Amino acid sequence: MTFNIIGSILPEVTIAIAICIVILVNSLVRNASVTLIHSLVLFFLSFALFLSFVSLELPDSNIFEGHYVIDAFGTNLKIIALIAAIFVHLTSIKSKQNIKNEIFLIQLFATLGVMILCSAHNLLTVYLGLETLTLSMYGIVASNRNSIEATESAMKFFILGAIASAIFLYGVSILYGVTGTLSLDLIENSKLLDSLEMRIAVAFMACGIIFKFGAFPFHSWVPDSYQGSNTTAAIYISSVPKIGAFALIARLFLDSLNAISDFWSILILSAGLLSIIIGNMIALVQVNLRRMLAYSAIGHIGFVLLSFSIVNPNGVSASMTYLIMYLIMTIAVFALIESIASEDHQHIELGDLKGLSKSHPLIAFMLLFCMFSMVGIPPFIGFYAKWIVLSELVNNDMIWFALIGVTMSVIAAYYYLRVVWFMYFENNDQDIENKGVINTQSITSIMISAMLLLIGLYPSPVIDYTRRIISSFLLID
Amino acid sequence: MLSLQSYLTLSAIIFSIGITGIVINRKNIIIVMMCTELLLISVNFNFIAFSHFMQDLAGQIFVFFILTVAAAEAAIGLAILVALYRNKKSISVGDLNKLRN
Amino acid sequence: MILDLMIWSPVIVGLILLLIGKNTASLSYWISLATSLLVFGMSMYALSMFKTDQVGIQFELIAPWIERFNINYHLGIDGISFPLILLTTFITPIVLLTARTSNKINLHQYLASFLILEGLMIGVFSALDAFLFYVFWEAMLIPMFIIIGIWGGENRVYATIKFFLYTFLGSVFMLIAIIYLYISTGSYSIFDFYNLDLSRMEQILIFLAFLFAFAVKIPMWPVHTWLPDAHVEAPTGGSVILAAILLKMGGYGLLRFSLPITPAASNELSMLMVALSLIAIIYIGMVALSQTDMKKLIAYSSVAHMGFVTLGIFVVFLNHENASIDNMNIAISGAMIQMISHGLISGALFLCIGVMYDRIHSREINDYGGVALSMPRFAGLMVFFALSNAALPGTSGFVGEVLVILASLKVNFWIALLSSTTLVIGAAYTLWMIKRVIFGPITNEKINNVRDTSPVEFIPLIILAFMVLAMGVYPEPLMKLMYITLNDLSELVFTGVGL
Amino acid sequence: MLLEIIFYTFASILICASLGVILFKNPVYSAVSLILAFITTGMLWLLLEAEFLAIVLVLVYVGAVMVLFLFVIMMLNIHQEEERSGFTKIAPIAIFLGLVIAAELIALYWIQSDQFSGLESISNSSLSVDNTLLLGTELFTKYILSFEIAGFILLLAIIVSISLTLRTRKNVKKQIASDQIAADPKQRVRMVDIKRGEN
Amino acid sequence: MILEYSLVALLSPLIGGVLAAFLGKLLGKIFVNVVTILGVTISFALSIIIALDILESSAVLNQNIYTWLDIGNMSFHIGILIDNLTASMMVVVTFVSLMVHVYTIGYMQDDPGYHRFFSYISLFTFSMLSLVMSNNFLQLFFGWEAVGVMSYLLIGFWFTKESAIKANLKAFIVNRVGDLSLILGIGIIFSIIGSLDYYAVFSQSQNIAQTELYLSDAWSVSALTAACILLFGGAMGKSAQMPLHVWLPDSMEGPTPISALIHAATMVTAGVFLLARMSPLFELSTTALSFVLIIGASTALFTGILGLVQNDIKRVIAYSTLSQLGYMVAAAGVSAYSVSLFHLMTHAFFKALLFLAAGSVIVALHHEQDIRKMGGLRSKLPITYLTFLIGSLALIGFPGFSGFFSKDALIEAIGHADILGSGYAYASVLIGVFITALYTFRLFFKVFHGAQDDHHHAVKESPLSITLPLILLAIPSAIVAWPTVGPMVFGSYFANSISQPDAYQIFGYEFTTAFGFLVHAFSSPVIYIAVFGVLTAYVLYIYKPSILENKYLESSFIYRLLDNKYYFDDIYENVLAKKARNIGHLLWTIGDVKTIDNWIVNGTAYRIGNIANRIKVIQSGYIYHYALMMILGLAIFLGWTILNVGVSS
Repeated sequence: MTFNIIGSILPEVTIAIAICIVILVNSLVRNASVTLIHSLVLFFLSFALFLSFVSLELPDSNIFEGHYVIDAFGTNLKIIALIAAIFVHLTSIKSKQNIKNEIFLIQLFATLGVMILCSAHNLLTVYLGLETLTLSMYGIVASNRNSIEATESAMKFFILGAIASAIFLYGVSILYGVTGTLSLDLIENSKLLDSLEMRIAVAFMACGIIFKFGAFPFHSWVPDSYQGSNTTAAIYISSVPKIGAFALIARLFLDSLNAISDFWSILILSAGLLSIIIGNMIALVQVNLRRMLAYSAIGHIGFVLLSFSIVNPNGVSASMTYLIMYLIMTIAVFALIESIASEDHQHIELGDLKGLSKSHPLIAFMLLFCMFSMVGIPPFIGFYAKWIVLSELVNNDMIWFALIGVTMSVIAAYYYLRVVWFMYFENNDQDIENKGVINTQSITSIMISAMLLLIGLYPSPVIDYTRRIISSFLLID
Repeated sequence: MLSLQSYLTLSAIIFSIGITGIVINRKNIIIVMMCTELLLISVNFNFIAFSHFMQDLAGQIFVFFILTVAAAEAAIGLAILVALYRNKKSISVGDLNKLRN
Repeated sequence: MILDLMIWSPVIVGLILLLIGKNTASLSYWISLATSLLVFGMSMYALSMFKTDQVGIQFELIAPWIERFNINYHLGIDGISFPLILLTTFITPIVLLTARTSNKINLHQYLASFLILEGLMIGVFSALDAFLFYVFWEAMLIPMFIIIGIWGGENRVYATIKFFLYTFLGSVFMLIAIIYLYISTGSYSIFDFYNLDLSRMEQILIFLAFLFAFAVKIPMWPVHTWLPDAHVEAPTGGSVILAAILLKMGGYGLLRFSLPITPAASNELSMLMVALSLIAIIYIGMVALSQTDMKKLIAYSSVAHMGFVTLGIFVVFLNHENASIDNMNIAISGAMIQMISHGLISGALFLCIGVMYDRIHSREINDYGGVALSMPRFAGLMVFFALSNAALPGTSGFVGEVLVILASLKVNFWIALLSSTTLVIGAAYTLWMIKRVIFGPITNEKINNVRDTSPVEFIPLIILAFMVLAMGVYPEPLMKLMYITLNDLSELVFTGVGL
Repeated sequence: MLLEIIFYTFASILICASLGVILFKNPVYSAVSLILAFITTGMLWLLLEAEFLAIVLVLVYVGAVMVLFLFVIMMLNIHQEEERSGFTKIAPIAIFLGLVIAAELIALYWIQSDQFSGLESISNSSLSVDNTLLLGTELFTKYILSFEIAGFILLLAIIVSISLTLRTRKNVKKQIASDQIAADPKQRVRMVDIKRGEN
Repeated sequence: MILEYSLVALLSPLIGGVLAAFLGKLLGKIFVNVVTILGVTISFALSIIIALDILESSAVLNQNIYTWLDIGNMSFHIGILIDNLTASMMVVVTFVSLMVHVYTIGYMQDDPGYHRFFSYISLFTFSMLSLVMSNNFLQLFFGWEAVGVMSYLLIGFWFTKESAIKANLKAFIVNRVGDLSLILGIGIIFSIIGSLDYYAVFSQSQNIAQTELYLSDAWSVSALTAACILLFGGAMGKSAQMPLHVWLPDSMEGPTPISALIHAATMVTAGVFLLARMSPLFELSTTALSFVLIIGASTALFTGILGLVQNDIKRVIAYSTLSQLGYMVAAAGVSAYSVSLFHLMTHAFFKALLFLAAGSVIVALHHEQDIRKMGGLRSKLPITYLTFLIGSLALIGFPGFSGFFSKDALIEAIGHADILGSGYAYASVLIGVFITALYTFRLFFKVFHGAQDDHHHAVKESPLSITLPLILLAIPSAIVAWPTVGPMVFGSYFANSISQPDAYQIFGYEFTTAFGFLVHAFSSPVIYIAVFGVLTAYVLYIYKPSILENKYLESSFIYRLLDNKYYFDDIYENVLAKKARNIGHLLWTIGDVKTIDNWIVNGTAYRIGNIANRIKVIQSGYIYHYALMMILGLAIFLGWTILNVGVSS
């Protein structure tokens, strides 16, 4: 019995063990090199990934008194999260850097938090998973502790995060008061599901969830922390935590509160729509590359939420498809930026990209892929993401939202193209020499960028995959 | 007889005070952090009240964990604050605007 | 299979060149030229296999792509798309051939962009799945964006962003329309769309959504303003491709999508379309009169000439009493021929301007004069193309326009009268330019010292001139290629309209 | 009746203390206010028969967290009042919003709800086991997973706090244990040939 | 056999021209001369053969050569139609062309564009032949535009001359206006008949006549009248009828040989040919005929008057050409197509002669064209003088010369007409006769007689290549009418190609012989008016030139009106052309740049940027703003929830 339980949560256990080992290594081994830490982290992440694949075979089960659930949906999300985390780690490999080893440790905590969120089936577990994630994110953002920007953004993030988690908790408390239970299964069966109290609780919780996604109006932390932290941190917080948020919204709202989906879908819808509009509009006038990407991320998340608010399996799987493709794009973009950012020059303004096509031709070319993908130009995956969401919107008589979405995409195209324009159409006044240093990091970032095109040429697997996961998830419960 | 509503109302008032405090505060960050503690108190209040009135222990357990996490959160928050202060020599809310559009 | 090869071989060669061509400009040049010629050879082979007496799609190829949405990798050609593919495969080697006439940074990228563009353009014309069509349609923007942006003139950034945003804005609405059609039919196949029974309102909305995309590409007034900018800033090759092929996609789209899918809306909105076409012909013609930049002038003339395409496509619906399949055939044949012919002529004119620009580095008409003295061979060709542009009988420029005018006379005298003013206006702006540039005394001493065309410049022009002349003197082979399909289309549309 | 008096007294103090937290100009006062609020809260929780949590609140919060707060305030020496510009501009909106949210919640609790008014306050004394024992039992059986996660959260907090604030000052002599352990005689002692006559 | 002959006749100038164009520079002048002249000679010889053959058999050849375009039920062909009309046009065209070719050898000797010129005129000959030999409207239009282009190129032959390239542009544009009308006329016919073949159309001409062309719901006109007037519009352009005549005088900027070939003998008569060719249609519409008559007569009179005040030797002849074209068109207007064609033929000879002779003068005087600087050249240029005199006499219709027969017949025909406007036309042409004589002999006297000018010393007669064509042209100018007037005007020569009322009815006179006609003519006023005109010229320019040295005359309104050519040029250039460019500029700057680009396109972008700049302040960097935003969001969510559910429940 016990072994079965442990067996079911082996991926999480692996990460937990990894945390302990890394702590030990980091403190006991004299001058533990980055490479060593990296290798350890990578090894454990890959091992956890492997175990997750193995546990796909396991039958669905509720463990820890129903606080934790092992099902295909959760495991698949874990797999995605782990893959994302692995890529993030790969892109952080840099020969020369002043990033402290702790950041990788804290990232492990965050990954653990996401994994807990993927499987949590009790509001308490959800809360703890969420806090594991959130607290680690504070640490990640602040990890560049000697930088004013990093600490400032971490401080803001912390305050806002604390407010958000308090708001979320307030919702949970009312939910608890209404239903008398913390278990997601039992909430579903509550007779008061359709009451006003319930809706108030859901509204509170929705705020918390939207904050985690980083969507309007709970988005304020996103630009500051993307810009303030170093790129390694930005890659992480822009990618993996979104999966946790998705798991959260899926388990809590889609599954347990499906009965009042017509209520919460409107909250999610409005947040999504406003995110698309506000995010893209503000991104237009940004000069800092990471800040611009942050706003663009808000816009992308808007699409995810918009599609999620359709609620039916098609809509949700479209939302998940968008999320996955967004992850690939965002990791690729940040990885490329990371690989051109020098140590003393972390804050890349658009102007710094001038002449990139000459100094780093390959990186520039891949960044071009990314930008067109973000715009939503085929055959890159960004297009399929947009298209599948638009399809579902049109299919569900939300054609006006689709029109707003595409219009904003056109506006968004401007600022994405600006990146291309600076890279290719402007010449750097100073040095025009090929600095194309090929290192592990560049190779990784190029690999990921190439995925944009490759998946773009044959997107069926991703589309079918999400569809399968979501439909199994919604049918089981 | 004290009704559940009394407790909930008290909690709601504290929640509002906390949330207002965050916004109107122009002093230093540390007070903002105290306000978030106020928010948590109000949440805890809710849980305990519900727990008591419904005779269900889960609420109290939840509060226990909230207290734990809040302590951890406070530690992290203060650590960030200290780091910030070292860099900026100020923790005034008004000075915290290097990052903006 | 041959379509597959035609699409993907230039794309793949292009990508390879991008990656490895850095220090081998000369080799890349020959490789790219060889590839494009190979594609041209393939299109010739396809021409030899093409059955002109057969209704429907030939060289069809279908394979599942995204099964969940019933999207197929579905290619095929018929009499509408094949001539345009031939145009593409014909123009691209010419553009590549002239790629080295002026110094360019990163030549391999330039060549690769054109190769990729070629593949994608062929893809647009041969895609029979609306989704696939859209993918090609949009993907094409990327190389074009790059071409104008990197190798363009002073103001290239503005032009290229404008070009991109304009066309992108146009096409996203088309995407929504395509999705809507998919939801109605459960398939992305264009031919399934044809059989759809749409309500009046649906038709109109879908028509407008498609129209926006196509109108920008054609470009129709008032969404044409990207074109002069794009043309002016684009490098010669870019202008040629833009004028010769990209603009044709709009017309192709109207014939492939708008007419058969939404015949009733086409019928209902024909007044609007004809009005816009006439505005394009007259208004833009007048605007062209006042241009001082040669490329701008030709760009505006492109808009005016493309006005005949849209006029030809929609004019027949205006007068139901006189509408007949025959007249429709004449009108849309005119539109098709006009597209091909405009592709040849405007491409050639842009090449000519490129030849001059390479020497004098100016596009201003005022900087020229007396080019005929120092470059007689070139001047002769330029005058020839200018006259073709002014729709001189015996050149291809005449055929399309006269057919459209003849068809519109059957519909309404005034439309014909207004459209045929292009004979005067077109001649005025083209020959006015010729007068100032080619003729006259030499005012700019730089012109004294220029040499006449080199073989690399001369050969493409002479080939184009031959084609223009051949099409003007004997357009029947081209017509034969298209007739069955066009007739089929006319019948389909007439049934749809209920005539 | 007594309960009501106690409740309202403490509730008033709590509200005042909360207001104090946000209104005092000196952060030390705010902190002390917050301590007061915590203590009051503990009192009120006792009313709700959550003895363990009440004590934990006072012990952990007042005893540890708030001391930490005060420590930081003292350490950073930030007791003086800072600028308050722009206060008037945004404050009315904030206060209005606070009132709106409070009103919304109170309206929810008092007007709409059958759920909240239907519950009666029942004394725990009927149960044979005391609150702390019950909590403990639950915590280590049903909530073991949560407990473990909480442990990790605390670990996380430790690591983050240390990594953010630990400074190895330069020019300060101190013992580095790992270096000492790793010390190797070969590196420490250098055999030098001293040539005669050079010194 | 005729088909092959005609094909060869058609294509040999083309081949010659193309060879000269592509290989001329390489292989030299001799080669150019040989290929082009050979081409035209072959063409001429075959034309003669064809003409003789058809004279004998009267068999019309109507043969499609290939299908140009085939759209379903409708086909457009390229084909050849040989009847008497075509045959005589071919002879005239190839003959004049041949003469001009020969003449050019001497005239253009030192020009750097020698081979280009030969290539152009050969190609022109081809174009003109394809125009006249066409058997359908489309091909007619081909030829029509092709001759226009060749004319464009030839007028601008000296392309470094600003005036030349201005003139050629003007010529092309004005012609295009006519062509626009022509294509619309063709289009109307096509839209009714569904075919463009002459015979198919003519056989169904009644069909057209019965069709109404709706210009609006309420307003319809007869399709036939509309088509005819539009077709005539084309003719007005090519044949330079008022008000589209302005290009012809300016076209004298081109080398003289082409003034003779294109702007006197062949191309400008295409309009007349068109009228004759379309006679089956025109005959069905008196309205159209009246229109033709009035335009023609006006041109005949008013452009002739302009010839009086010109001082450029070629321009005088050009205005005379205009006037003569007016005569021809007017004759067509009274259905006397055969007379019109007859005048066309005679005019081709004597006008080409006059031009070439003028060219000879110009060459002799080293490209001096101003007649005020000429005088007394009679002795220095004897051959030129003589031939010029013959031409002039033919032009004014001096009895016995070819021009006499044609012009007299023509005036007679107009006099006998009774359609609308015929009275006006008759008066016009009679006054025209006087004017013609006056300006012709004004020119003649001023150039060859009068005081000898000192400017030109080394004046000597032109070489043989120039004088030979003069002589060869002088012969037909003098005598060609004698044998031809009978069959062409009064006989049934054109019966297979022209539909006109019986020739006798036009004149009310029985023709016996040419001589009889000559005698008969003395009973009409024409001869006397002409002689009076010559005398007036003698008095004014030789006997008492002082009459004209009158200050008052030069400042008079009429003089200014004439000097400015009735202000047509001013109106076209300063009003129409300039306005068009101004409007274009306005449309561009206001419509395109300001409204569409700046206001709509960039304006939208700007406004979006503006909005973005406004929105971006929400991210002020201050944490309380961020918090406020969150709380606002929360409050709205809660408020909405309560309101929504509260209201619904």
